[in-house]
Amino acid sequence: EEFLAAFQARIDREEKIEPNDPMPEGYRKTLIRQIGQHAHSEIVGMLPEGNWITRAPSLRRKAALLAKVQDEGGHGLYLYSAAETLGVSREQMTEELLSGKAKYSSIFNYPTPTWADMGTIGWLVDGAAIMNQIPLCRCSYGPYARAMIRVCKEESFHQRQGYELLISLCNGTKEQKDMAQDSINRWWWPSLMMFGPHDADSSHSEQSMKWKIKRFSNDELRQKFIDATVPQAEYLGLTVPDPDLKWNPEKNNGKGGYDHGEINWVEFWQVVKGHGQMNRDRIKARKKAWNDGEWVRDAALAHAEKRAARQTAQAAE
Amino acid sequence: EEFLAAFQARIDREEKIEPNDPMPEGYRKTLIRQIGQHAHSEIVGMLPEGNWITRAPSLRRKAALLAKVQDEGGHGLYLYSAAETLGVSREQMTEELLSGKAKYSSIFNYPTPTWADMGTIGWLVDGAAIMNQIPLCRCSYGPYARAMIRVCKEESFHQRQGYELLISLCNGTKEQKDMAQDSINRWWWPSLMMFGPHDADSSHSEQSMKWKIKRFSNDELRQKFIDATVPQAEYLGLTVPDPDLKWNPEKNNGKGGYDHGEINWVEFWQVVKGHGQMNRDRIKARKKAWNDGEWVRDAALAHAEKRAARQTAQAAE
Amino acid sequence: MSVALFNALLELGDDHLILGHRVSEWCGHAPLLEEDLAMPNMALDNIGASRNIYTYAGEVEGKGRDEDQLAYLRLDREYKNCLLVERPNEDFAHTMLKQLYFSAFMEPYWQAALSSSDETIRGIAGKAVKEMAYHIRHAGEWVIRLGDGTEESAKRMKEAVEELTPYVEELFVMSADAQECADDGILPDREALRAQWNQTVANIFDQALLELPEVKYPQLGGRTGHHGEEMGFLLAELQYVQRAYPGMSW
Amino acid sequence: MSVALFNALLELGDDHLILGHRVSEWCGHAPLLEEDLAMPNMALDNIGASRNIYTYAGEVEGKGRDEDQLAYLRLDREYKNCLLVERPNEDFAHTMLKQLYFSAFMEPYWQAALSSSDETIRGIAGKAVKEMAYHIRHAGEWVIRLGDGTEESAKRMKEAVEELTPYVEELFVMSADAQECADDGILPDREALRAQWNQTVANIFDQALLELPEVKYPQLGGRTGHHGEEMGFLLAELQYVQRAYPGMSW
Repeated sequence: EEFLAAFQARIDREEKIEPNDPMPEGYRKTLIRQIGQHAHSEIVGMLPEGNWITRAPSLRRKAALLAKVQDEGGHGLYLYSAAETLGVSREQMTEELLSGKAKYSSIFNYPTPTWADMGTIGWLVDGAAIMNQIPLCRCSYGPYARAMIRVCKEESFHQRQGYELLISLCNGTKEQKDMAQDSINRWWWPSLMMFGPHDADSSHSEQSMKWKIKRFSNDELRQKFIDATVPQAEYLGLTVPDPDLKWNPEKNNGKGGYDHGEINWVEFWQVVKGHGQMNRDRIKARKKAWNDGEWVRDAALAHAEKRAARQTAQAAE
Repeated sequence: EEFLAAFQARIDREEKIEPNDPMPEGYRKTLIRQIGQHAHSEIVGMLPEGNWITRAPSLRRKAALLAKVQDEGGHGLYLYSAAETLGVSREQMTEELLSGKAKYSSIFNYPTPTWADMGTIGWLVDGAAIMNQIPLCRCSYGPYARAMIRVCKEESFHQRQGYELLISLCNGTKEQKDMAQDSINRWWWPSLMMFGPHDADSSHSEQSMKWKIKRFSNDELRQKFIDATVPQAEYLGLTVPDPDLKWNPEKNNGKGGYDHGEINWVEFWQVVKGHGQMNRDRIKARKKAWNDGEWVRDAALAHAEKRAARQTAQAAE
Repeated sequence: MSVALFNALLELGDDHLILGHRVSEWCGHAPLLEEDLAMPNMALDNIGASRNIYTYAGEVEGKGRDEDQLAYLRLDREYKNCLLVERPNEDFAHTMLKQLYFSAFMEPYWQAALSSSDETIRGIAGKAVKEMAYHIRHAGEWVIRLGDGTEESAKRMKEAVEELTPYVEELFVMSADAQECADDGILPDREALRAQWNQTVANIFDQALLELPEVKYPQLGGRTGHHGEEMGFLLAELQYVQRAYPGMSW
Repeated sequence: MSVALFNALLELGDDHLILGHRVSEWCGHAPLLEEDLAMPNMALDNIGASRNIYTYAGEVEGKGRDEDQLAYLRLDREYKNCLLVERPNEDFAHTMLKQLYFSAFMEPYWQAALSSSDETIRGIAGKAVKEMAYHIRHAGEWVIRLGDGTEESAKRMKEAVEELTPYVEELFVMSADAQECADDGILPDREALRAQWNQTVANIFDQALLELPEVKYPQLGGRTGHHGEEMGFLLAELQYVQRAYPGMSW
């Protein structure tokens, strides 16, 4: 208990915890779970956007989309590395993803049927992610905090790019504007769900707040997101699909904010539990990539061993 | 030798040879090879047209194409059955196709890049096939002759359908007519090659003629095809891609016929030897279907055995 | 009224077209030659039915759209087929199960439609009901063979059941349009066909040594145009020639 | 003149676009995460080069066509890419070998193009030559690893070599248009790059324990628009949005 108190004191002094520092097992486990989930989300998150790479309607957009999906892979890589500093291997985390033991963000279990979704994902999904992630740049665990700084920088670029894509659609023909509106209709509520259950129903929050892994509650972040996003929708000339949405000047300590309608928590839990439209397809795609790639990874390993053996043999001569 | 003379006498009397009749080993082998090749051609021939089923530009054409490809499978089935009467199994013939030991018609090693090819294959390729096959309806081997009667009837339906498809294109826009012309440019010479090498260079012909497996020479059939087809091209308003083609009133014993330019035999042999544009893809597609289907065939067999065992057991009770 | 019938016909037409498209993808690639004949047959039945349905839908709509304009010239979100029929073929077990699930629904559907108040519907149903009975038999036999075949085939059949069963519920869902047509006696009540579907499938599953899982979270969305990601690729193929050469006849 | 240059630029642009398209198909499905970063990189380089080439081709043509009109709005028979680049991905061995074969040609090509008489070409070449050197390194390392890896990987590499080598010859073929541009010192002579290609590949194959087969019957046709059957499906995807929503900007 003395150790725990000392650890908490370090956290309270806003000192960063580093890989070789002693840490409570719960802290380590929470971080492994959270960073792993986060990494998996980046990896699975390549799929819904990857879906449109071969069909992007202009070469400029195609290149931007490729670069974006590549960035997501890159985020996955930093995050797996950050998790590895806590003593878990990438392979182990991958197995947990594929077996369904580890989760990833439910937002990626929605399909991307139209090109407009490439804009909406950038704007709303990356926007919500940033809202969640900016506080993580000050997370108490050093490697995670540093990874997040890099991730957040790239994500805001993606968000602007997505918004810009929607501007093009909204300045285009009626079909294009309709496509954008339809896309927002489909993604608005799932984006709000990205902040997780209401604070009252959130299981991991309290301890995480204390350890400064988390710094704001789900509902606080969700409110911030709504307040930031609704005016952007207005600028696009699009409607947010919430009939109960209205400006409330009392909110946010009198600075004003939006009241919003009730979230469909039945849908939320259905998707979290693996029964969203794309859950099975996503895991199947990842499993296929992993299984089909096994011979490649084996060959790379075998080659490295052969090469090392040859070098040893040469050195011995 | 007495047997051979008696057999030849039967042939000369135009008697049909039936499965249980005694026959020279060479006759049996020639027929197995030829019927097998013919069956394989039907099976591989499903691929170039199958290529357009999911992309057919109207539902009517899609249905017609499906039915046509299905008919080809049906022809394959009768022909394998005819070959089986000679003591070879379908499985054995299939293995020979997949190993490259057995041949199939080289025409199917050309790709079908455009929709017009669905018309041209019907008109030229099926047209050439019919020209080759009509005499086979009188082939000395009964089961083959009977299979060919059915095949020829369906093939002439396909030929008319293909020609009708081209009429639609030629009555359509300039793009459509260009598409038809381009298609004929690609298929004309390969169709002429379907009749095989010049008589002087043809290896199996003489004995086959004597046995009344074959009744006309390659060059005779090719000439008939050209004479029948050129006026059809003219009716479409399309050009046959042969600058040397010209009417020769002396030909065909003074009935007139077309002189044609020299066939590119280098290309012919390249494709026959397995180096045409699609040879590898065709065999790969067939191998994949065969290998991927193994578990299905195994299961069907296993189920049939279980069922038979249960019936025996019940009967014994 | 005619708007409801038009929409309900699109639900039906799209189901048949898209399922027909999927099974036609096997053409030339079947596991045995007999199936290279049987699967195009099923595709032809499905696509043939869709043609009759679209033609009638075009008449009902009254804007001069023909079967091809309805089949080819809509956008992803405008197709109303249920999700079941658009699922990728995967393996032969999936394909046959999908055909069984669909035909076990459509056979009693068309049977009920034989007493529709609408003559055209009765005509379409008369032809389709026999075809669907054949599909049940053919696909059902395969489900039994594979379910009670080898260890491998039983495993694949079980996977197919697990994967496709959540999509069945959508067959029974009554859209407002379908409801309006049912109320008017033009089209059957989908809800009412549950018992028959269960009966057909239970009978086959019994012989196939398969169990029908309980589905807590059915997969819905196709009727409102919320398709999966495979659908866009299917449409890119289906529509390509019509899109690349607009306004021509073929 | 400008017609020849336009056509020769399309040959180049189409090679890069279609190869970039193929490698981009891996995105999110790579055998290891590092390759989920590396393959989009190669796709970006290839597609980036195609953009510069098409833009210049449009200027040369002088009919106001931009990169997208050239990339998206032609028909199958109008694409001039060599057959090598359109071949399907098959497995990772095929994909890496295809990248190696192409970059082992393009690196010396762009190197030679650095002394083109045409300033725009020199500019494109300056950027591309470095990218192609990286592709040779990256793909080459994989060819070595797989060729001298496990029994399985060696078998797959050998199959890839057997299957793709017949398509190499077309890289060296000079169309009349390419010849005209070479005669004018605008674009390099493709024929002249054979020795360098052989050198690069031989060096890698040596370490990969692979042998380059002799090709008696090279596969040609892409430059004259005689593509394989996979190309139509690739184009149906590539062009779908542009075709379904004609004349819009994105």
